Amino acid sequence: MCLAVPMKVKSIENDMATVDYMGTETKACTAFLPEVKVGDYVLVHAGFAMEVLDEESALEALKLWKELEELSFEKKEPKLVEEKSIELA
Amino acid sequence: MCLAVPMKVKSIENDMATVDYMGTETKACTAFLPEVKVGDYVLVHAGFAMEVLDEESALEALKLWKELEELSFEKKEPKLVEEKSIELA
Amino acid sequence: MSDIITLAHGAGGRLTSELIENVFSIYLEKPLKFDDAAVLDFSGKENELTFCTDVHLVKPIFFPGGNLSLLAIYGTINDLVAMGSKPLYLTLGWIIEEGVEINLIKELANEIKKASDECNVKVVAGDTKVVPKGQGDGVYLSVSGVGQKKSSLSINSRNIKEGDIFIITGTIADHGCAIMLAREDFPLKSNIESDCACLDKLILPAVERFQNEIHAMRDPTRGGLSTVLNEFASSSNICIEIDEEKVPIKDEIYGLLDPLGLDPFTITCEGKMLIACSPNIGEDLLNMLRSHPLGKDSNIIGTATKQVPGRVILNTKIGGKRFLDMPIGENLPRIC
Amino acid sequence: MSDIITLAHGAGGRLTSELIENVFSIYLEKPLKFDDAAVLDFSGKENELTFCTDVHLVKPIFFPGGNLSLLAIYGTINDLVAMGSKPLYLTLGWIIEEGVEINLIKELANEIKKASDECNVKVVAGDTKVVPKGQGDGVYLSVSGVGQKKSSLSINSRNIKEGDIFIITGTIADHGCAIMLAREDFPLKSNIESDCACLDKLILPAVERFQNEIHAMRDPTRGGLSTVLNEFASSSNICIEIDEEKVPIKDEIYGLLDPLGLDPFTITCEGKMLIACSPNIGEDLLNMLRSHPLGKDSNIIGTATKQVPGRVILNTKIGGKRFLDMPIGENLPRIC
Amino acid sequence: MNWLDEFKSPEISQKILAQIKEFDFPYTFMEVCGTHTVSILRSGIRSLLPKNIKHISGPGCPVCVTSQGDCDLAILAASIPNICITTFGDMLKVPGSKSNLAQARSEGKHVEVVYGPLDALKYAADHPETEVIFLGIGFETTAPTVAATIKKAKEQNIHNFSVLSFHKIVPPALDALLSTNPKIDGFIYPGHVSTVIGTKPYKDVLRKFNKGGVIAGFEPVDILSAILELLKMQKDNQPKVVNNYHRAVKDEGNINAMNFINEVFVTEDAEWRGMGTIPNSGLGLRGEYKKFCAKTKFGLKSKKSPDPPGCRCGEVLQGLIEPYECPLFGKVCTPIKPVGPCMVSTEGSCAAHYKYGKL
Amino acid sequence: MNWLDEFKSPEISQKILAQIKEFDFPYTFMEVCGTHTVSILRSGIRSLLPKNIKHISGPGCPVCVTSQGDCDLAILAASIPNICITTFGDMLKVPGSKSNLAQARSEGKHVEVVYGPLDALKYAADHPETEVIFLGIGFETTAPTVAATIKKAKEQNIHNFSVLSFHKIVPPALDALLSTNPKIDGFIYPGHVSTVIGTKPYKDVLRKFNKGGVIAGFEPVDILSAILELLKMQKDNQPKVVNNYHRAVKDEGNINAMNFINEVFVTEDAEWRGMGTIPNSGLGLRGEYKKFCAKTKFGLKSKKSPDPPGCRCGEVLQGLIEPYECPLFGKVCTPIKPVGPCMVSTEGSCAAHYKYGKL
Ligand code: SF4
Ligand code: SF4
Ligand SMILES: [Mg+2]
Ligand SMILES: [Mg+2]
Ligand SMILES: [Mg+2]
Ligand SMILES: [Mg+2]
Ligand SMILES: [Mg+2]
Ligand SMILES: [Mg+2]
Ligand SMILES: [Mg+2]
Ligand SMILES: [Mg+2]
Ligand SMILES: [Mg+2]
Ligand SMILES: [Mg+2]
Repeated sequence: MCLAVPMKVKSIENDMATVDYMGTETKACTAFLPEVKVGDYVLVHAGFAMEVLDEESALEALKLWKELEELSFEKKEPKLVEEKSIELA
Repeated sequence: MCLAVPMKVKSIENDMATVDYMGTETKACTAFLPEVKVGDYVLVHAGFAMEVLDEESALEALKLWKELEELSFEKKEPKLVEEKSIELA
Repeated sequence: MSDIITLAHGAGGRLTSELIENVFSIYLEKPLKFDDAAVLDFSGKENELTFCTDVHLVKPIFFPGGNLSLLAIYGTINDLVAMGSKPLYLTLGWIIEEGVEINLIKELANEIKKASDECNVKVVAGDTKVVPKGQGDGVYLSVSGVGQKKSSLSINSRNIKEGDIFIITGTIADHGCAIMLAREDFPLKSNIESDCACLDKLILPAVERFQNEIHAMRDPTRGGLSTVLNEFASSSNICIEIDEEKVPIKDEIYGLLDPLGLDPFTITCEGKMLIACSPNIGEDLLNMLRSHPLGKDSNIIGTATKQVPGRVILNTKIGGKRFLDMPIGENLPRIC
Repeated sequence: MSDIITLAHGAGGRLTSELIENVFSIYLEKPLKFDDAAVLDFSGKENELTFCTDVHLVKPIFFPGGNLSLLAIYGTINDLVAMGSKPLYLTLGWIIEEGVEINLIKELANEIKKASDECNVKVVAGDTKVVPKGQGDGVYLSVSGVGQKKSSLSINSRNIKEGDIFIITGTIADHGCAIMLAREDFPLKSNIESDCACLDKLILPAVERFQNEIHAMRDPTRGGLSTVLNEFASSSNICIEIDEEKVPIKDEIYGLLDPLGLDPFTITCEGKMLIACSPNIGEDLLNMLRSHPLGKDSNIIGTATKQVPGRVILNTKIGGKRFLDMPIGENLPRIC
Repeated sequence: MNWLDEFKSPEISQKILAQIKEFDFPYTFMEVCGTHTVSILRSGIRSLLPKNIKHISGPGCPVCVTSQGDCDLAILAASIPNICITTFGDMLKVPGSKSNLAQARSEGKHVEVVYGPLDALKYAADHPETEVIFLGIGFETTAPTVAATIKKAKEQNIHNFSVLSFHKIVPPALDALLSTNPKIDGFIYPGHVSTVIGTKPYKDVLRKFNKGGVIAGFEPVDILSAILELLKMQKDNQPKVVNNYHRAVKDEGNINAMNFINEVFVTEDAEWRGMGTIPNSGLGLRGEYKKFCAKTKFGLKSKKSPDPPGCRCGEVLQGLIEPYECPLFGKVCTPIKPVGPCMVSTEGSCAAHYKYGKL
Repeated sequence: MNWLDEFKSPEISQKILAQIKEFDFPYTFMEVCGTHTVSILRSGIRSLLPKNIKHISGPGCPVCVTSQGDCDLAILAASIPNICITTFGDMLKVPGSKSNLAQARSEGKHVEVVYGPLDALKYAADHPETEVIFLGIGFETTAPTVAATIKKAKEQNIHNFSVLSFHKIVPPALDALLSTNPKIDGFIYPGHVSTVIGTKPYKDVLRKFNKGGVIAGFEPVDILSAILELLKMQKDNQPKVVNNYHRAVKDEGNINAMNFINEVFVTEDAEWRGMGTIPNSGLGLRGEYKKFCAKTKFGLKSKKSPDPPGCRCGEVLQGLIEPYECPLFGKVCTPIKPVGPCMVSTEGSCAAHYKYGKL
């Protein structure tokens, strides 16, 4: 619905932050995040920082999934389902 | 100084004449020649008819030149003058 | 005046030559600028290849006597034919302005088909680019051609000898006049049609028959007959003397050009060939050319002399002489 | 929606293919649309000729990693190389907008000289047209090329067999990203440079060594790797299965494309070759390619199978599968 | 590996997938958000799900649900002399009743692609002689960015800037969708809309319709774990609202962003492509900001322009039919000439079926 | 053969030429008119004249004598927003101090070539949103056509049309030329200017300077017979004014055309390229027609811009030096980058020497 990527805040001047994502730098307006600070990861959408990403809760979630019952996991080769690409007019 | 060709008047509507010169047709304004009539040859310059050409005086002049002393006429081959095209920087 | 490209640089006359000489010569293999197609070296063969390219733009795209597709295909065919080679393969590059109707492209494709069938050439590859609205003008068409010629033939602009005669295969200036007339806002009217035609069937049999008695050929296009004559004079370092009254020019052409102050020698043709050949084949070649509909107005118009090497002299109708020079830029209508 | 040309028709994807199929096929000799150059029949010879054309436009004309001249010359070289042929001769067609500085043309001519020297090709003919201000965009360059190949070689897009493997000679999407970044008003910044390069020295020794074990080659340009893969799948009527994680893509490329919602498989490359070859030479060919600086990131990225003939399947990084389709038109940044 | 990258991890994805495969009951979920749709298709998740799990792509993105009438209005606006339409790139191909913005541009209209509303405002400031209209497309994620831009225009006295607001909001659409009793067991809720609106609207849905859902991020691990959560709540027969995107979504959302929306916009009825008029689902400009309303400024009025007869998007969206059951599918309606939002969106249900078959 | 064509006749031309060759004294004539210059060169008359007859090309055409300052003014006008400059084609290449109109057009200025002033007026009527300026270039032949056009603009209430008048008149220029005592024995007078002004001005010249001349048409027979007349009057030591173009020139000229000039224009000082300021040799707009004056309308003022140092056009025009004696000739001054009017005119003395040598 709304494309947004997590970008790292490099600097802030007034309500504009310079942000970086894997070597791509751009500006993002911080009007919605008065508390944002350099070093934060922010979700950037349409030139605005929408939210500061919370590392702690991310790590917690990751930990949960990584600890998922190993036993039930058996790598199945993904298979193509039978149907061919449907016929087009 | 002022390119003009003799064109034949084909028709006139208000102050605009349709004129012809060897298959080329165009419009010429007759504001300067209220007396012009279809069939006249007019000198056309910049979209205006400048003067009606006088056939009688033309024929007269031509007659004069055609009758120029034949005796003194001897066709000489035109010669290139000696100078080459001048050197250019 | 700062050095920028103006329309004059594209008008085929003096400034175009200067651009080639001063700028493009850096990467051009040989001084090929005065030939219509390059002859490619594939050593040890009885046949050589010829290779040429032209970019075509014309407004309007359809005009009395032709259209962009015919112009483009015929133009490339003629350039190959001018080297004495048989046209075989073409490639096309389209530059289309956003917003052009696909039906127009279809019509143009049909005309390409017609023209390539007529000339027995195969269109073997192509490319299409679309440019944003306002960065093109309808359709531009770039056409490259490959042909085949006998290695033994040596028809090129450096090959003209003193005493050679010059034949033009028909009336000059028709195409340029037709295009002027076809422009929407042009205030003069006349029935002149473009002479746009492909010359393979007219020229190649003559090449076959007269072989190396034909020394050079060129189809006068942009810059008109005067440009080609000057290129020939310069490449072969001979003087070319042309008899004005022998050059076929239709009355209607004067009818259009006189009021504009333009010189028919500088106006574009699109279906004529200028041929330089030995004087001894002159009459036979002339008769052969005249027997073909596209060559019926062929005439011997001049001779290669030593008078002023590198220049073209026009013997005027009243018996005077003047240099016939390349046009300098665009042909603009004159008031004076 | 009326049928007019839009930028999408020039974007190299689905609509470009349709234009060729529905409109241009009328005059095209064979269904050559999926090959980069035509192979010309000069019967009875050990060598065949290849012939191709491309029209080049790029804005800005000079960009990080290259410029219009390099793009144009290398592009044509690569198309000839893709057929397994040695590039020999080029012709150039310039379309210059009135008002361009002649110094720019000089710089471009110098770059052409550099590129043609580097690639050992000769520029043998050309043409120059100037279009009025507002009917062009700086400079467009049309380049045609002629090359020579052994008649015994049969490298073409219809020649791919089940079991063949696919090698890409380096990272994808660099050029398209560099061009986006170089646009004046583009709000994102990154150091990505174009991969613009000529591939003769990388590819021709491999062709020499592996001969007909190489089945098809193509340099992915407009429309990106996905377009070439789809063209291959369609021409050879095979299924191509690609492993996403094996396709070399730089992190910076994701860095730029993710925020724009664009897919690297659809983005232009300019110095990469996709090679389809017998599986038995895969490792040797890969090692040979990797030993050349232009091929150091080469990788085997997929296999020809029978799964869904005519389609390309991507095995995603997480082990899923999806079809990899041609892009439909222009790549436009997404909000969603 | 950065902690953010771990959400792309194939290993973790496979672990979650193995868990998903433990559930054998039939289950149909819909992701509301087009960006989720793209993610599910591009990453191949769709092909990895067991056959008992059916996936329906939701109404897609705000771009794709923009009605024909609104597209026509944008094209009409583009033909006002001296106007420049600034827009997100993906709006260019969305079809009106006869044309789209890409075609309008082909015909010489001035249409500029921008990367965000602030770029459009900058364009206006740099071209004071041109009237710049920004197409306000987007849900609650985008609406505050446009609101903030309009406030800046006001502060900076930029008078040649206005917005053609086609903004829509999500909760009324969920309400409308669920009111028709669709064959959907649960939702993946839009992560970035939720960043702004928080979790409350989904709790309202739960209360009213007894349907649960999971707020999810956009990486494979995010999506697969969300599906796992959905399956668990189904098994427990306990519909819930789960915030699985905790790193970006607070329960209360982003209050600042909501304040921007509420200051500048007011809700109004809106027309959704394929779904008809949904009451109070659109955002128009409020009070003192009306002077930045392009409709007011240029006297533009949306004409209702019904979807073409035959389009069965509504049913596709409700999971009632498969795309290829629509009579228009692949014939009148293709990705090159799309009709409904499911085809307009390059990754909508119909477009996906057209392009990818049932791989 | 039409009677008009007979004036092109090679036979008659040769007959006259034979007569010309009967005269063996040195004689220098100048044709005042650029169109005569073109005719003399194109037809090869120059090469046919015996060596004792020296030919000097006059100030050329009204286009070529337009001063650098006036060209600069036209280019300045072209850069006013929303302006379209309409002009005869041959003005495009005439150089100002830094540029010319062709280059201005290359740089994106709106310059349209028209075939006459009425076309310019029509362009204005068809493009009411554009301010159309017509460059009023020309001598007494052209000035009435522009005057008539301005009157039509007034009648038809076309307010977006104006004229940048650089018109010049011939008699003051003859006066200025003869005042410096040039090495010229007689003139070929401009046929088409004379069509309007008649023969009186040349009779004034005869009285004041005792120099004769022949009014001539533009075909070979016209020009050769004019030269013959000049030689005859020199032999008789009897300078006269001969009207050799009787078919087109009445003694009184065209009174109607003169009335148009006098109604719309008033004489003023004018700057001639290569000749400096000549009093009362230009035409400005008069009284009620001032609203069609582009200078008034747009507040444009001609700046004096002297010819580049070194240009010796004045002396070339007076027959005092040959073109190649000018230090700029062929180096700084070429047909591609012309300096003085003798090079600006494609058939001016310097251009002709450059292109045709002394053939
Ligand atoms: S195929 Fe097209 S018309 Fe039919 S439901 Fe899908 S989007 Fe709507
Ligand atoms: S060469 Fe040029 S500068 Fe010298 S007199 Fe002639 S026109 Fe003037
Ligand atoms: Mg050529
Ligand atoms: Mg040609
Ligand atoms: Mg191509
Ligand atoms: Mg255009
Ligand atoms: Mg040619
Ligand atoms: Mg190509
Ligand atoms: Mg290519
Ligand atoms: Mg050419
Ligand atoms: Mg442009
Ligand atoms: Mg290629």
